[in-house]
Amino acid sequence: MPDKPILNADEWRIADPDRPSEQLSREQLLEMYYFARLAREVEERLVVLFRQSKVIGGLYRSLGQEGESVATAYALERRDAVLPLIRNMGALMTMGVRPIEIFRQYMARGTSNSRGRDLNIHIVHLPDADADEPVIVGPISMLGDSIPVAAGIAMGARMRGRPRVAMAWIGDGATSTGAFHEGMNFAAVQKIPLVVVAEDNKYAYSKPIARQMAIRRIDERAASYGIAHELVDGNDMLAVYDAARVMVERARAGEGAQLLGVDTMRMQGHAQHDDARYVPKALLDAWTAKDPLRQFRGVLNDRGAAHDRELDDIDKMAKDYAAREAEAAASEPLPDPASVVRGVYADDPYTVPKLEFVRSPFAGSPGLKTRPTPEAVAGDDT
Amino acid sequence: MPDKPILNADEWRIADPDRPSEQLSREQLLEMYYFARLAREVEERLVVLFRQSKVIGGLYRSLGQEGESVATAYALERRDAVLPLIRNMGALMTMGVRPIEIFRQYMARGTSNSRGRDLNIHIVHLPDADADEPVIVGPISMLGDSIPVAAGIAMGARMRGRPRVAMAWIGDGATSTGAFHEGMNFAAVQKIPLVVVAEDNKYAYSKPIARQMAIRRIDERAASYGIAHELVDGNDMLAVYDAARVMVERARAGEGAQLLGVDTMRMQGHAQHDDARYVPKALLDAWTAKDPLRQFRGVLNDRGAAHDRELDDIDKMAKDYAAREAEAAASEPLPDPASVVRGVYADDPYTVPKLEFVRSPFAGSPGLKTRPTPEAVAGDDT
Amino acid sequence: MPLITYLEAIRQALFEEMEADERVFVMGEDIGAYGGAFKVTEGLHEKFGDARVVDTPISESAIVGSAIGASYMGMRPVCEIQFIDFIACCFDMLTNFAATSRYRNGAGVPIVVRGPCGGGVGGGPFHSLNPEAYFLNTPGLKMVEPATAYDAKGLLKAAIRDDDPVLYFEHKFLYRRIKDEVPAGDVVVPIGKAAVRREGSDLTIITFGAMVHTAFDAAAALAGDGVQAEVLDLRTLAPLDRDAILASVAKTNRALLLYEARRTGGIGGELAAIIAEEAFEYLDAPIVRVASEDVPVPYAPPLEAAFLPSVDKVVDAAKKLVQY
Amino acid sequence: MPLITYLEAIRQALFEEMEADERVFVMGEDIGAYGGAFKVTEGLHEKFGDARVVDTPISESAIVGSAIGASYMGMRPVCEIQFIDFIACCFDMLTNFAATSRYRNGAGVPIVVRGPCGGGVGGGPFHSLNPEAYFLNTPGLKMVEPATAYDAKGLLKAAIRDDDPVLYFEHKFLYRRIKDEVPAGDVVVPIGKAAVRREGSDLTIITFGAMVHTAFDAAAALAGDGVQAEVLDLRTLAPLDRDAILASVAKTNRALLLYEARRTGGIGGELAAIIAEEAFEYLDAPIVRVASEDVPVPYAPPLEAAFLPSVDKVVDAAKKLVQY
Ligand SMILES: Cc1ncc(C[n+]2csc(CCOP(=O)(O)OP(=O)(O)O)c2C)c(N)n1
Ligand SMILES: Cc1ncc(C[n+]2csc(CCOP(=O)(O)OP(=O)(O)O)c2C)c(N)n1
Ligand SMILES: [Mg+2]
Ligand SMILES: [Mg+2]
Repeated sequence: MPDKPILNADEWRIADPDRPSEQLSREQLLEMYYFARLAREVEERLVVLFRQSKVIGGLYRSLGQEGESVATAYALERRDAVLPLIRNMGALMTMGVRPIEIFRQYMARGTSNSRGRDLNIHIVHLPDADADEPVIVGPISMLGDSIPVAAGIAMGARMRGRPRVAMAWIGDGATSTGAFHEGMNFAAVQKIPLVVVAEDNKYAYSKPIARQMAIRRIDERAASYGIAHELVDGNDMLAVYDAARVMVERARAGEGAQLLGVDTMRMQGHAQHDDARYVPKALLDAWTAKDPLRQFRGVLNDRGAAHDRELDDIDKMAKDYAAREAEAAASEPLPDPASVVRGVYADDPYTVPKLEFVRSPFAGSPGLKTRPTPEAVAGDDT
Repeated sequence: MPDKPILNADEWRIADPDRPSEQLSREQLLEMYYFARLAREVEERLVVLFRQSKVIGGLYRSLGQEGESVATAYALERRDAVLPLIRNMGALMTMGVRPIEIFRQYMARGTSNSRGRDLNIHIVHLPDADADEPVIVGPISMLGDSIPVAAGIAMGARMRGRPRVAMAWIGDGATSTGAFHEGMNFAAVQKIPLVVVAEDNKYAYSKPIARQMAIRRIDERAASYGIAHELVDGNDMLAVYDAARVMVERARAGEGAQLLGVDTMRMQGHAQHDDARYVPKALLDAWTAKDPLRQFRGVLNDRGAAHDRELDDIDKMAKDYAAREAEAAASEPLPDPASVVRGVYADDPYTVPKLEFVRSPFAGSPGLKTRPTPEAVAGDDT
Repeated sequence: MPLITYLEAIRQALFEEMEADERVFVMGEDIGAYGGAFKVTEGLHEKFGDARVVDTPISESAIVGSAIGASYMGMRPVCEIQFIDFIACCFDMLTNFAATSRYRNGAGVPIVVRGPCGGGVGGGPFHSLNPEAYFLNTPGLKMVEPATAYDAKGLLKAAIRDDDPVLYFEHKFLYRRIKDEVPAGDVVVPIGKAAVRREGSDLTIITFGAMVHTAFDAAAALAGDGVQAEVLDLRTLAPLDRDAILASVAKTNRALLLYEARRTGGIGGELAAIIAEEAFEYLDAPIVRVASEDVPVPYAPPLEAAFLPSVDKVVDAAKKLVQY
Repeated sequence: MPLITYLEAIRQALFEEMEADERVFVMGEDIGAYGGAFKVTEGLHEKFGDARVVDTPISESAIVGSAIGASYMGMRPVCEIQFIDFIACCFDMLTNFAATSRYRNGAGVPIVVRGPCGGGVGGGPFHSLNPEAYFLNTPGLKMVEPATAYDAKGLLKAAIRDDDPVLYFEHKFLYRRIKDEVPAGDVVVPIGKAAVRREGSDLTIITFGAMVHTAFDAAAALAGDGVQAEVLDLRTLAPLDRDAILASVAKTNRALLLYEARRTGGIGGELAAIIAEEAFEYLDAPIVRVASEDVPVPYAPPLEAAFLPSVDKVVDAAKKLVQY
């Protein structure tokens, strides 16, 4: 939709050596690649499970959006808060959620974070105040509702004296909801450290973005609130990281809420049942050429960070890991029907499995303290 | 709040002879003055009734805002639609609502448009398609809800092949509601001929506008929607008329929704019970000096449209008229308790008194077809 | 007569009403060329175009609010809520604006708000709700929910022609599972009238929507044990058909209230109150409710099965009731 | 013991809880220096400052949504809805987000949402509602409504300390009309416990909020005619105190359900269903509901008086009931 995605030219440019991404170590670059690939492979595995009717209900892919999802989350500190949407598998992988948690959710296992009570990525993690873990609050289906909640999380953390930046993702379509508006305005007035990532992926279900809003750039959705906003090429992972990092730092520094628009493309239908015949083929083709993972491989090659062979190895590692995790989850039990009435109120203490977190095989790098510290390679976790 | 209220400099300036207000006849200028004065006098009379405990519930004044309220409505054609808020007495007078209707409502008379069922200006007028009358849809108390409804009125009228511009007023505070957002965005996407007048009167109840929004100009509330917006000095009636008229014409021409921000001041508390001690005296003093009626008298003098003596006569006429109307309403009965269960569904045909409309004593002027045609001076209507 | 599904019946009603009355138009999310999440509006856009098939932003309050406005101008909007769960997002607009308008100022709001309700398809907490109880305390609204394809068509036609706001709940479990002979053309099922679907003498199962079919199955099982259950399909949930309810209870002297929403605070309460107040003389046993558990709708199939009312639960409750 | 008003009792509870627990904070519209539309929060801002008295934009969904978020971080937000009618504007956030959170992911939402409800003051259709029935079909929420100053304090303290979301309805008619002896300091009225306010043997009036006082007056009038009414004050509307309800009905054998909301679809339905299901054996007469008319709340005093339940209406209904 936009003429040309822009970065905030005032502060830095792609070629600028001050770009935050210039500070990323080789391991970190590889780690970003790994998370994006892992997100894709987890979803590919979900497609297999879906075809086997092991996924209950719908399956929603983030194909083509893994890059922005990872790169935005990669700009956070480990203890920050994330409020992902259904297409932010990349953010969840980046925050260290063990893939098995996703499979458990999609297959409605009793071992899942919601114990089979809620769908897909509707997971919640509220760590102890001292734990070196992120806050994760999955969405409810009512679009937009996450935004006020995200504002409240960042506000509440500040009140508790343990400030966290909250990052919430929102689709182009979801920005049309009243809840989005109220949450954005509230965050702006209260100067809350909230970074909203607004994903222009060209469609909301069947509806092209022009039927959703009469503005040309999604980041202008922030203009009514006095919230700083920028638009970035969502398929250029380093550009996304740069923009997100600057915004996260600004939010952390007390400059208030920020909105980052990402220009990207939903490469499949809304969900698996949707063949998306309403999407012009030319549009898809143009974006296929811009696949974020392929592009990022090019960047890694160019920078001399990794050869294709090494990247192929990472691909394989991610794929195998996803497969093992899926298999492990599939062998876990469905919830016990007798548990259906448990845990509605606090006076019925019904235990919830805590989400498991893992560290990536690249987590040993120094530098930004955004990633989980090293401990084990992924393979050891299954 | 804004540095300096602006007009859209691209199209016209105050001094521009193409200003729409330059087309106004002397009678029209006097009529605008009359409507604003009448609005004030009706409210002054309501204060008397309030003190006599004849007003049920709260009384909300528009003191200081009569100018913008009249001048925006004056930009409409007679058959357009208005969705006023509680402080748009001026708009109601301008659209020709007979003052007695207001008194009936505030005193909960059985003769009122709502038959004592609803408050103050919660009145509705849906004329026959061929009647030369405005659509009037008063608000419900839930702030913001009028905006989607206004969009629907203009959309529905267009669908019926009898297009009308809809004008809806909204307070600074009410722009924070989700309903406002959804309605604005909907109107923008559907290119609906809706003109929203956003009133920055510095406060929403006790809250200064800076606690309501982090933008500096209220008209920027339209920026997220791709809706054309301007800000105007709300106490300069001709400037407001100019800006509103341009927007109304644009909307009518199919250019879609428009938002006019007006920079004004609520000169009393939120309602009569509120002494507004939270308003700095200096602020009030500054705005007292800018009283829209006083300013407009100056304009009329300068233009040679009327001497003070003539204007004093108008003042007296308005005051007497308001008094007579109030008295007439006060003598009307309260609703019959037995009627309480009537008319919830269509199958119980419970008659609703149609709103009465009157023409102003100045309605004989040619020119814009915005006003009711002449028929009688106000005095004859009581 | 053609055999069509519940879903096709809804589509047919929309199509015919739009053809017959140019004031009727549809609005909602993805209802245009795409035909809606469940394809209910498929073909409408092709036939009637953008002007009468308004594909809206994701803004339930704007959908209902603008429908109110359009109805004031003489239009007859039919709003689709993609899943009826999202009606929570326009609760204010419906209960405060639409429902009160006629009473307050005589300004009728002839809109229909329709959408898929109900569980049984693994939809989880936010795609499975039965929201009727949210709106039962709001005079000025009408509510209907068909159990058959015939009623799906006839009630929707009645709703569109009604001069008041009507919430039309269509049970997604029935969309493609239920087929009826439904005549083309005018089929109008009056709002406010329940239907005795099965005669019986031992107890009355008062129900509606998908649960009518559960009641049938339960009645069949009970008949095997010599218990004759009457099945009363409410069809309209507001205003309730008190006469039909009371007449049936007067006949069978036992009432089993079956509904898919959560038990507490559900429509069964209102039904129980009507019966306990006005048919007390006739009651030979407690009024029994069979409904879903008082929890959010769970997602995993074994949980949802445990959550929902079932034939077994109805049979058990009915047996206890007749043995009382 | 100091005699304080219902309103002062609420303020005292807020004050004491904020003093005792730094996690407690208040948010809402005009609740800062201004002290709120009814001055309930007067003095809090002076004492606790901007940090713990958050004056918000006019955004009920943001108020409740951000409270949910803050509660996840360990805070205990108390949200004021300026008039409880506006709770319709955050219906989605409450029923879908707050109410389901613990069940879905074990994430408790210890928030309180409070605001003035009820009629009798000429507030008209949008400033007079009693919204309890809107929320009764939503497991995960709790609801309370005090009838006395003592309970106003004690229930608010309990609500703030509760680990689940609690809707706290305060009846604006009682704000300054009711005074009680209320001790300073810890007064906690447990959630889920009704109170027998007046013992009686001939019928039970089950009620809450402002209607408790109507019930008292009716009971006094009835006593003059030799009818002894028991008055059961529910205090908690969700979850209901079934034991207390059933025990009282078992004793008096007659139930009169008195509530200020509209009759149809109101909480009386749930009460009737519980009684008709579980105390059927004890019932000697129909269950009777006395409630408001099924219309929007009208504004003119004569209409509102006709709309609301009154002592006369209760006395009439009670007499018929005991003569049954
Ligand atoms: C309030 C609400 N209305 C409607 C829906 C149904 N719905 C689910 S996803 C979706 C499209 C979302 O589009 P967008 O926000 O652009 O996100 P994307 O799917 O493109 O990532 C819709 C309409 C919903 N979940 N919530
Ligand atoms: C949804 C909603 N929340 C709260 C209120 C209570 N309320 C009534 S008027 C008002 C202030 C409105 O301020 P603004 O919109 O600026 O209009 P003004 O009074 O300044 O004209 C508030 C908070 C309401 N009417 N509706
Ligand atoms: Mg999208
Ligand atoms: Mg204001």
